[in-house]
Amino acid sequence: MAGTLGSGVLMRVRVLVRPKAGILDPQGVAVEQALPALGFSGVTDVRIGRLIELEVDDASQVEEMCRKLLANPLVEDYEVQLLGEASGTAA
Amino acid sequence: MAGTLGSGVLMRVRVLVRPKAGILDPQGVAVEQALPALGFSGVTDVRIGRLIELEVDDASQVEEMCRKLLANPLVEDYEVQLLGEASGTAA
Amino acid sequence: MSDAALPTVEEAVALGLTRDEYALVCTKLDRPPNQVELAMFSLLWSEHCAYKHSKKLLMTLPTEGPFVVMGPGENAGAVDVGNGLACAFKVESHNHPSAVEPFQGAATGVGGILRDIFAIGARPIAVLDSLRFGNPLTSERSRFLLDGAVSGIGHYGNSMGVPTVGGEVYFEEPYEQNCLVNAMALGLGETEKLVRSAAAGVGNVLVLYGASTGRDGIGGASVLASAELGELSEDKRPTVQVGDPFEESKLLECSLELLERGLIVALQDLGAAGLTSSASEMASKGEVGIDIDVATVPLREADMEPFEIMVSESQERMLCVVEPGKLAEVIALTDKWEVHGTAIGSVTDTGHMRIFRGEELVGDMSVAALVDDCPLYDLSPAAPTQQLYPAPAAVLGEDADAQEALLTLLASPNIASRRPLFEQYDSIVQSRTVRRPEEADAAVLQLPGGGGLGVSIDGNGRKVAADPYWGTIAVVLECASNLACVGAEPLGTTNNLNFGNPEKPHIAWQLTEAVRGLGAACRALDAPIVGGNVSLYNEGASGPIYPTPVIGMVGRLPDVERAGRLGFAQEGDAIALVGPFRPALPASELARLRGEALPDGLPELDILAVRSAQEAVRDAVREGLLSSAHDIAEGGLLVAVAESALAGSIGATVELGDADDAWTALFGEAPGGFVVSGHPAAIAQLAERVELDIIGAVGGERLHAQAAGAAVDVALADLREAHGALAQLFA
Amino acid sequence: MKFGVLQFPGSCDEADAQLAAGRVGEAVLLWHRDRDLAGCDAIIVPGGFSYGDYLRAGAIARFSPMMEEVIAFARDGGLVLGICNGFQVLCEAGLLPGALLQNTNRRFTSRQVHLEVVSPDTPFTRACAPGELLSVPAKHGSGRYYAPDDQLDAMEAAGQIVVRYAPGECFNGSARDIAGVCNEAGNVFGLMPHPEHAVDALTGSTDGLRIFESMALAAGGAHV
Ligand SMILES: Nc1ncnc2c1ncn2[C@@H]1O[C@H](COP(=O)(O)OP(=O)(O)O)[C@@H](O)[C@H]1O
Ligand SMILES: [Mg+2]
Repeated sequence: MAGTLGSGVLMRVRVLVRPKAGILDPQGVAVEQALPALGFSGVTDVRIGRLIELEVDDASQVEEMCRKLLANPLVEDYEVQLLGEASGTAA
Repeated sequence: MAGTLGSGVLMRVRVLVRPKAGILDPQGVAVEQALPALGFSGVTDVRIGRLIELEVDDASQVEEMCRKLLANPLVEDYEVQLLGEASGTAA
Repeated sequence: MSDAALPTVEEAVALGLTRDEYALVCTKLDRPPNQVELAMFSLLWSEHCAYKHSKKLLMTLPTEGPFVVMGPGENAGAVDVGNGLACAFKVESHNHPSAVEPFQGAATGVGGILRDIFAIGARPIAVLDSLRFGNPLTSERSRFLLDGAVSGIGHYGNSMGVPTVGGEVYFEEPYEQNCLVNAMALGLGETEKLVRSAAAGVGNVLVLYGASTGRDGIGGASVLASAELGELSEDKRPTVQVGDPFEESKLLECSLELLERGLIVALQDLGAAGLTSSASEMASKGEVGIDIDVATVPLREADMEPFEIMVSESQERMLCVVEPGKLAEVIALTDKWEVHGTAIGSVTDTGHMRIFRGEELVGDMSVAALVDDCPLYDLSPAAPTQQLYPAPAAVLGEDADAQEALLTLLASPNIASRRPLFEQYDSIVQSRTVRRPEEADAAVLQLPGGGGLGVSIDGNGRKVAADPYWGTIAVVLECASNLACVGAEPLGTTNNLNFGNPEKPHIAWQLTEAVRGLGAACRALDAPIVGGNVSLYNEGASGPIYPTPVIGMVGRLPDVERAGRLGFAQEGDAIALVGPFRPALPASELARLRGEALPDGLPELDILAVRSAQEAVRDAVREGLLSSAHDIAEGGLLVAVAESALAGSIGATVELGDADDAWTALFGEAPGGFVVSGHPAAIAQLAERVELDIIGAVGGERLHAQAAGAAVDVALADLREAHGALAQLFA
Repeated sequence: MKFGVLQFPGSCDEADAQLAAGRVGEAVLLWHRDRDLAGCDAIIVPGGFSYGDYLRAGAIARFSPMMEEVIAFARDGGLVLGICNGFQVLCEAGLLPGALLQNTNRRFTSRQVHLEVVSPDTPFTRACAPGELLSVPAKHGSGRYYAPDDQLDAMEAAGQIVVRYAPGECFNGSARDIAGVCNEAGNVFGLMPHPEHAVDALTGSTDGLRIFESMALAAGGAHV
């Protein structure tokens, strides 16, 4: 369990959630097919996922958060990026 | 119009789209509220947006694509990240 | 053909064939199958495609009647609804995919049943859903599955512009590990123009259109639906299929326009077992051969093997047969709808399915062997010697009084208002919906040219578990009673048989008895079976699900202006209990709340007496005699009265005289009972035709009830609060 | 009076809009890839899920060739009504101020609501009395109307808030309970609820007809 106490320093974290390779991405397909009509050519391989940004006092929890809540491991992959200390500090 | 011909080299591009500050993000709120019950504490300021990744033969088009299509400037901010050359090349 | 090493018998077993079946495949081919052939045989000979364990039973069902336009065997059944129109309808399950990923599983379930409807040339006009989960109050997983399945159904149906007009949901422990997600769809088409799926015309071209083909669901639906969930190791679980309702809505419009313009000879959707089953079945029905070149199939992932292309279950694809002279026009139309068609093969006179990769022949099998020669098995039914299902946990104390029982029943997840679910569904798009959810016992849709359809979907696993024969009859009767309450007369029936592993004798017994009951009830009601689906192997580690035949029925009513409502409407109306209603508490919702074990058997009943009560109610509704009509189902008479009061926002007083057992009278359940209200003179008129007791009057803002000492007196507002209990699950 | 109802891939309620408008005039479907407004006196951008609502509701449809014609038509003062997804398309196209965000309840919600007519003077509401309540269904997942506060103030002052949800009935979290707005010139109107699904007592109510009757009055060709 993610029970460790925070360090008192808030970290800014970004999670990128993408449809897994091989899983259909209807949104990506629709956007890719729409682009030429808008005058944008030469765009391929459009994939649309979710961007999650948050502040956390214990960044070691984030992996588990992704597995349990932020991403659906059956259809999505995720990537965690630590963006450094947030401007504020934890209470 | 984005009519310039591509360089023949495909660039991998990532676009991050976020709800603007001050605009309610119900998904972010829901995630933030769900976390404590799952045993995660000390998480604040959760914001959920869209992640768009694509390959393009002319990366100078991407800003315009964002303004016109990928983000709605009234309610969303966007950020473009050039990730370097894609593995394949354009036809 | 390639001389790559042939698969072994072990590989065949891993794909789900028995050793004997593998040997039979070798005999049919006169040689061992290669990888492509084995993949195709293993799918077409799976339980899901071949109905190995159920076909013999299904053949006993009544399938003919004056209204039947298309019976079982096509993508959907259809009945004549007058004015040259037919209503196509069918129910299907997506249980196992939904247990893995509820949102996508349920969404693609709706997508699949909609394709079955437009595959015969009917425009989908409505969806209904039938759901079963474990106890949502104690199981977080059940809440997760419920939430995902409901949003998935809404996502797909809403995006397609097909209204979800009805459904049912129940929560019982035996579904904890194996939820049920069944979806039913209805469509409307000109009777003369409905198409069949038989490929015809040697030299004609096979065109595949819609989504590109990926690795999703390889071995999916058929593997999933042919084994118990617990048996599947992680790596055997196929890739989750993601539904794309946008693609499907283009597919729908394109398919209907292709048919409207007379451009195609045959049409078939791609469902379980993908190209393999759709092409083989088209060939089988047309008694022709088919050649397919997998190199022409548009792929989502490069480097797919021929066998993967043949068995992929990528959603939102259709296959049609086109005369060569019309090919260009067909391709142009698929381009208009952005569902890009590709010629992938042709109809031949070989009687064989031949699979090519470019010039190379990679599979060659007789169509008859693939489609017709799978062995059918006899079941070995044996009634269980002891109760299969543990008693539920008690939530209502022994000392509870009638009022507490009523409020607990109304708040029970099995009875509480389904509003938090159906508010996630668009129930009105297409401008046909005359009765929305909670307005009447059946949904009512108006038809062009007058008249309308009533439609209902029902199941009651607990009753079927108590008595598979009489329990199934009760479900069919409930469906027909629902139709009667809106004034509709049954035209035809569809069904989905959700059961455990039929290779186990007690499950075989449940299945056999249930099908016997289904046949008996449909015969007695003249509501023939026009289609359906079978979902077996629904078991979790702690045992089988309740045996759950889900019944969908479509009926016709002459005048939608007079479609019945369930809510009390008029202060001073008399309330009557109508029909040969012999309530009993065993297996009731009250018994469940009290933690009672299932009984061994249900009382027998007179199906024809119930039928004539239904006819009397139906005729009274059609004549406009009644202000409200509601059949008595879960929770018994008093719950039915409370529901009518809530639906009409008006109170009632009922007095049950000196009933022998007040609790049985108030809360007992049985088929054949109705609570109706109307002007006292109208009720008197109805009494000349059917067994009827006047039990009270409509009025006020409270519900008063009295029966042999038990008394209830509660404000509508308190009833409403109890009835709103499901909202907390969707907070 | 001739109405043109746009049809995009993924539109759902175009047939309903055509039926509804057909009760007060002639109504034809206009295919998104064409550019011919077919001599229509008013345009309806219907509900549904154009392009699957993928990316953002209305974001892709707004670029179709027919929408370019509609934008020009609107700039010339032509009457344009956007319903639900059509409202989203009109906002994305810049014909109406603001944006529609995900409902605060995060769910697609389908419910009969009462709309209060705030501005009875527009070409879309002139058949209504001030403050009149219309019973109309709403059904959407992204119907939370948003515009910056100062803009909302200006819109209120200019009478651009055309309909609001009746007190307590706004389930989507819209700013100031706004259900529908018009542009400054008053010839473009978008709303989330569905007047085209309230034109027949048999299937609900007839209150939505007022919107179509108003348009017919405004166009001067009422056949009512
Ligand atoms: N329980 C049942 N009762 C009657 N007909 C059934 C039943 N189960 C399946 N069928 C019929 O068997 C045929 C094959 O069903 P299915 O494999 O589900 O078709 P599809 O692949 O088109 O979904 C259909 O015509 C269906 O109506
Ligand atoms: Mg089919």
